[in-house]
Amino acid sequence: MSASLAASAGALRADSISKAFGGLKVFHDVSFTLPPAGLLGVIGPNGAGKTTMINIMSGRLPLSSGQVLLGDTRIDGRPVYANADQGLVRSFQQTATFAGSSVEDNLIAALRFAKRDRSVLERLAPLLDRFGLIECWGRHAEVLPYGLQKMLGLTMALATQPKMLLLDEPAAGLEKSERANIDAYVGFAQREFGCGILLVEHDMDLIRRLCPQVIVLDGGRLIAAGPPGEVLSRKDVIDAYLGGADEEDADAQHS
Amino acid sequence: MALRAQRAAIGALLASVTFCDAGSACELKIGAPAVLSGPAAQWGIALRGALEFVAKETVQERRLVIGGTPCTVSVKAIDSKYTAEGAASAMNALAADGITVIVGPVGSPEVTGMKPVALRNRMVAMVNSFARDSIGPRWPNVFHIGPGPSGWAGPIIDEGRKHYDFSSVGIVAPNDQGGTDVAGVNADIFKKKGVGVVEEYYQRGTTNFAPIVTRVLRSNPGAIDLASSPAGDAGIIIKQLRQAGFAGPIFRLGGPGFEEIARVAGGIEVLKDFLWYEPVAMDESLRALEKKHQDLMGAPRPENADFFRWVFAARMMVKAAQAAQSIDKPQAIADAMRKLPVEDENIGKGYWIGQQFFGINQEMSYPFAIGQVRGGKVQDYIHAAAVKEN
Amino acid sequence: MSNQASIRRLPQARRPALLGGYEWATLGLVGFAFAVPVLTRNPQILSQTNLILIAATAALGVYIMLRMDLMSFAVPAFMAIGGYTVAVLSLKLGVTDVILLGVAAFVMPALCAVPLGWLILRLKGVYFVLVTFVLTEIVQLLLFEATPLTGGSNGLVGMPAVTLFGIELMDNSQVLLTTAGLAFAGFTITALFTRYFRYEFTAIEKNDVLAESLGLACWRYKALAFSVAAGVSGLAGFALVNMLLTAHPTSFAPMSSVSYITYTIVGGKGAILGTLAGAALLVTATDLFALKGELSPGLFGLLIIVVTLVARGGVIGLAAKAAGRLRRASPAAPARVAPIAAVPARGVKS
Amino acid sequence: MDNLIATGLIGISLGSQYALLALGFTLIFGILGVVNFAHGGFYVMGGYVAYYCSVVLGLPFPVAVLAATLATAALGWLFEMIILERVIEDHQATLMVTMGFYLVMATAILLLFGPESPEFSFPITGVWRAGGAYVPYANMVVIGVCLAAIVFVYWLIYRSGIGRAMRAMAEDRAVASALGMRTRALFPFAFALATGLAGLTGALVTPILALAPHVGDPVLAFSFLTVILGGLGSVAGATVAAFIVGMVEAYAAVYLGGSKGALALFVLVLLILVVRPQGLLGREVRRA
Repeated sequence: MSASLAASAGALRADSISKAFGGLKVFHDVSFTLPPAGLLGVIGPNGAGKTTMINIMSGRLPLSSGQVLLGDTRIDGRPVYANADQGLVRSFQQTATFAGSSVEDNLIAALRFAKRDRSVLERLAPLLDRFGLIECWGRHAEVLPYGLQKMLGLTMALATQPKMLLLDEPAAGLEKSERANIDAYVGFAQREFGCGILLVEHDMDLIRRLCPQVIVLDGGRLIAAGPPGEVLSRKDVIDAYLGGADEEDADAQHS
Repeated sequence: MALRAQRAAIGALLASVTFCDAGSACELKIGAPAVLSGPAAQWGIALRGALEFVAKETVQERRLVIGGTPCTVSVKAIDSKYTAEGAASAMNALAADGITVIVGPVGSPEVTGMKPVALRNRMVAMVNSFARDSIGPRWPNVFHIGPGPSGWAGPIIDEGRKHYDFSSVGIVAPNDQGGTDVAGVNADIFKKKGVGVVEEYYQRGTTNFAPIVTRVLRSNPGAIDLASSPAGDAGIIIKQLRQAGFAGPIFRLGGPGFEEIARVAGGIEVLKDFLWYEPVAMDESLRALEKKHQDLMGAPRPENADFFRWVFAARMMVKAAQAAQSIDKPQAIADAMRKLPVEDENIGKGYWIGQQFFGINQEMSYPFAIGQVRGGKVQDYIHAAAVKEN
Repeated sequence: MSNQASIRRLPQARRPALLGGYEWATLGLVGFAFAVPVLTRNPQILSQTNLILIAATAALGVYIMLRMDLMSFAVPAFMAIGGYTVAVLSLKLGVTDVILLGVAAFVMPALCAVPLGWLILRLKGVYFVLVTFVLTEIVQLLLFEATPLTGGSNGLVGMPAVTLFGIELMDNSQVLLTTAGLAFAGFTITALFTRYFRYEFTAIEKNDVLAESLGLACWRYKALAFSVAAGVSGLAGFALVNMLLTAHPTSFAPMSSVSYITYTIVGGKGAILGTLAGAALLVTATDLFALKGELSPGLFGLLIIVVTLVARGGVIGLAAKAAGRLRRASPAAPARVAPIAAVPARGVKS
Repeated sequence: MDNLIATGLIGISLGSQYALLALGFTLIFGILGVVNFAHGGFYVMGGYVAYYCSVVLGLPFPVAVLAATLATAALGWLFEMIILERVIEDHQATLMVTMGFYLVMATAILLLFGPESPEFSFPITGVWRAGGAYVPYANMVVIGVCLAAIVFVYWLIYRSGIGRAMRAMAEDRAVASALGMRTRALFPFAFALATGLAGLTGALVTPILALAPHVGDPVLAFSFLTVILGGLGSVAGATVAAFIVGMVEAYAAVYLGGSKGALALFVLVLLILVVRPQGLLGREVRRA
């Protein structure tokens, strides 16, 4: 099963990336590395530029300066679908499914677009079973409960068998009781598929539970990096959170 | 859905078959693909008005008697929308009603669309349009209501040269078939008479002609010809020509519509020096026809002066049916038509022409008139004799 | 959790059907047109069927692009390319074989659409709409300007009748057979194409951002669809030119694109049957209204407004809803499981 | 040289008319998200109402123009409230009903007033000349009123409370809704404003050109062009683009000819769109 892991092309690397919209710097000189099959948490107050970072890494937004590398290939500014072909796939903060299509068709679409065959579904079966998606197999995605829609979107991302998963606040909007699903998902993705995961998250408990390493963004800058226990007790990080702007992350998802 | 439509259509077919049987009580059914909507609607309305008038006249005056039985005439006008498909579809609907005698349509695209249908259904038709291919040997039973500019542009230009001195003319017309065909013929005739020609075509649908006017005046033409520009367009062009300071004579070697042109241009004084082709000369005889329409139909005739020509055409069709002693054999009616003299009680005598221009001698030529405004005053019509070939 | 147990719980894969019910029904109806000349020789029925088929085939160009929620005004442009290709081939090169001409009428517009699609498919939503509108205007003006090839404002007149295996197809019923053949080809291509790529098209329509993130190169499918839509429109152009024996610029007037869009939407854009239903309804209505002379555009307008207000989802949508209600009302029908109430998406993070 | 100036003056005159039409068109698109296919219908209706008031009823021309503006605005308001409102969420349905409404309007006008142009001339005649350049006085009045109307619309949009709300809607509907604006209440107002502008243009322009039931047809195409060029929903863009379209139309028609001039205009618009898909002044939408 982990044979695919061996072929992994290498690390995902951000090399002093910056992004400005007009004169507004959203993102300034940030560097970090996510090793193959690694797991890196990204935290920061609202408006810190976390979603923008995922948009840049996935290719949706062009960079202002710096570069993003997957292995030896420079990937920033390339079309999103080309990066997905290379195994770099992202999830969305809000629900992202194809409305009007059944759960099954949503999953089949993901398989088709990533040029995978149906056997991947069998590998995903335990996850589908656990989330309760199998019970809803023929139901349209948009009528599912919010949490289930979210898990469907995450499962679709995994169904493409990515090498690197960029997860944009997977737990956002989930009930406390549903959050264990995220643990299961992340664990499953790493164990079964050997995915490297960049986990952007607000839920500190989740970050502490899952991530061996985190980086902290504030006002578009990287202010801290290290194991969560250590980083989260730093004074500047706590200040950033307490003083963090309460505004909505401007680069909202579409659902 | 479509299935139901089919079934309904088959029902309609059965109904129409029985209708044909009942129709043997001598009724000449004239069909008219006529544009009844959109910018050209007034032309189709004139056509329909003329047909309805002739129908009533024929019945009232017992003009059509077959085998001793006086026949009635019915008219079915269907909107042909000034498009080829519209005309084709209208013609097919007429064919389905068993109608094989057609008067109309009025415009080039419509004539283009209706001729194949007329041919396939072996209909006899009298059409209008200034297109170079309105009639021809390919369509043996299609007749043409009256000559195009090849017939009458020459005499009008000569009349203009009597009063005005010009050595060049700018021709302005829309860039579609209705415009280019007429403008091209006019240009040839001007050139033959030694007048230099600049042709200028505008996009159909243009509303402000100031740029076109500026362009055509750059070559300092001594005269302007508006060819077959629609009346509304011609009115604006004249208004804007005069605003731009153009003082020479203006021709409209196209079709009728003088009243509308004068209204849009802002009055006779704006026209100043203006000559136009009037298909029929408004005289006592035509005023009598106007009055007859008022008496018979209880309403004034349609404003568009094409009405008179369509009356001519419809009467010819009735006469041909009378001569052929048939209301439903289009071939016989067409054959009879070819032998009839071109003559109308109100419009006058003429000839069959067309061999030279179209290759088929099926165009009616009859007296026409030259309209003139000189120095801002409307002049009496100048009667011009019917054009003859050779 | 046990892997094997989970896999066993996974529902079996359904065999994907080649075509759905609507597609089969539509193809059946279009195919039925072949039988019309046998059933009747009434020229109006033949002509109506002919016009409906041409309108419906043209509307397929709109239908295909609407799969991705793109509204195309470009149908008359590609109809013109198809129609003029046929006219030029038959008049200048003497090609009359209907199959050869049909292939040319499909391929030529489809090829022209490739570079155009590359240019304009980067535009989203309403910009795409507007650019296709401009494109149609440009093609119309080019028809006038390229006189040596297109005959300018006179069009190309006097085409010989098309032939099938050397037999001339000339009279009313044979013209209908030609149209029916072209329409059947157009509908078959469209049905197969939209079914085969239904996942891609649905994904692009509903959420193109998500589709791209999963690896779908959306523009490629848009360009492909644009090209196929152009080809199908070209078939309609061929049928129209063949009916009129003339390729004339007025047959491809830019505003006629509005009619084709109307057929598609009034009929119901959700299913291919909608284009046929819309074309049948509105072409028939146009014909009836034409008897009313000056009133006809107003009646047509009123019909469009009423159908739009009353029948959301078009005629087909209305019919499906009515059928559904009927089934529910009938006591014999098994009680349906109460549908799960839609849970509103909570778009705010915790 | 004279020709150059004369053509420029024509371009300005065309541009000011297009600007009034395009402002309304772009407001409707920006605020309601509707492409108003009936825009030309309101232009024609404005012309006929002004004609009826001034020629048939004998009212002074300015009163007739005002009446035309108010009547078209009122009909626009009613149309939005009664018909458009029901389908406002579905952009294809809005296209269908505005188009249907245009057909109904055109037919009603044809039935009421007949197919031919009535005599309807601007009360001021005469032409101002300087060398080869000239401007009819009537056109000066029209340009003047158009510019005044544009200034008024700008004042309304940029200086008044309702304008701020409309602008917010036009620029970003989602954000405006999120900010709690009663967006729906603005719809009939914006629609009436736009149709009133079209009616005003018709009342002013048809007497210097021609009045007939079909003269609204080209209005749609030019509003389309202008708004595409300027950037959808952009008020300033529509104004600038209107003058560009007017100038290009004038110069292309004079120096290339009518048919080629139109082709040049369309190709120019296509090229601009390919280079700048958002239009000249449309802002690049931050893709979300």
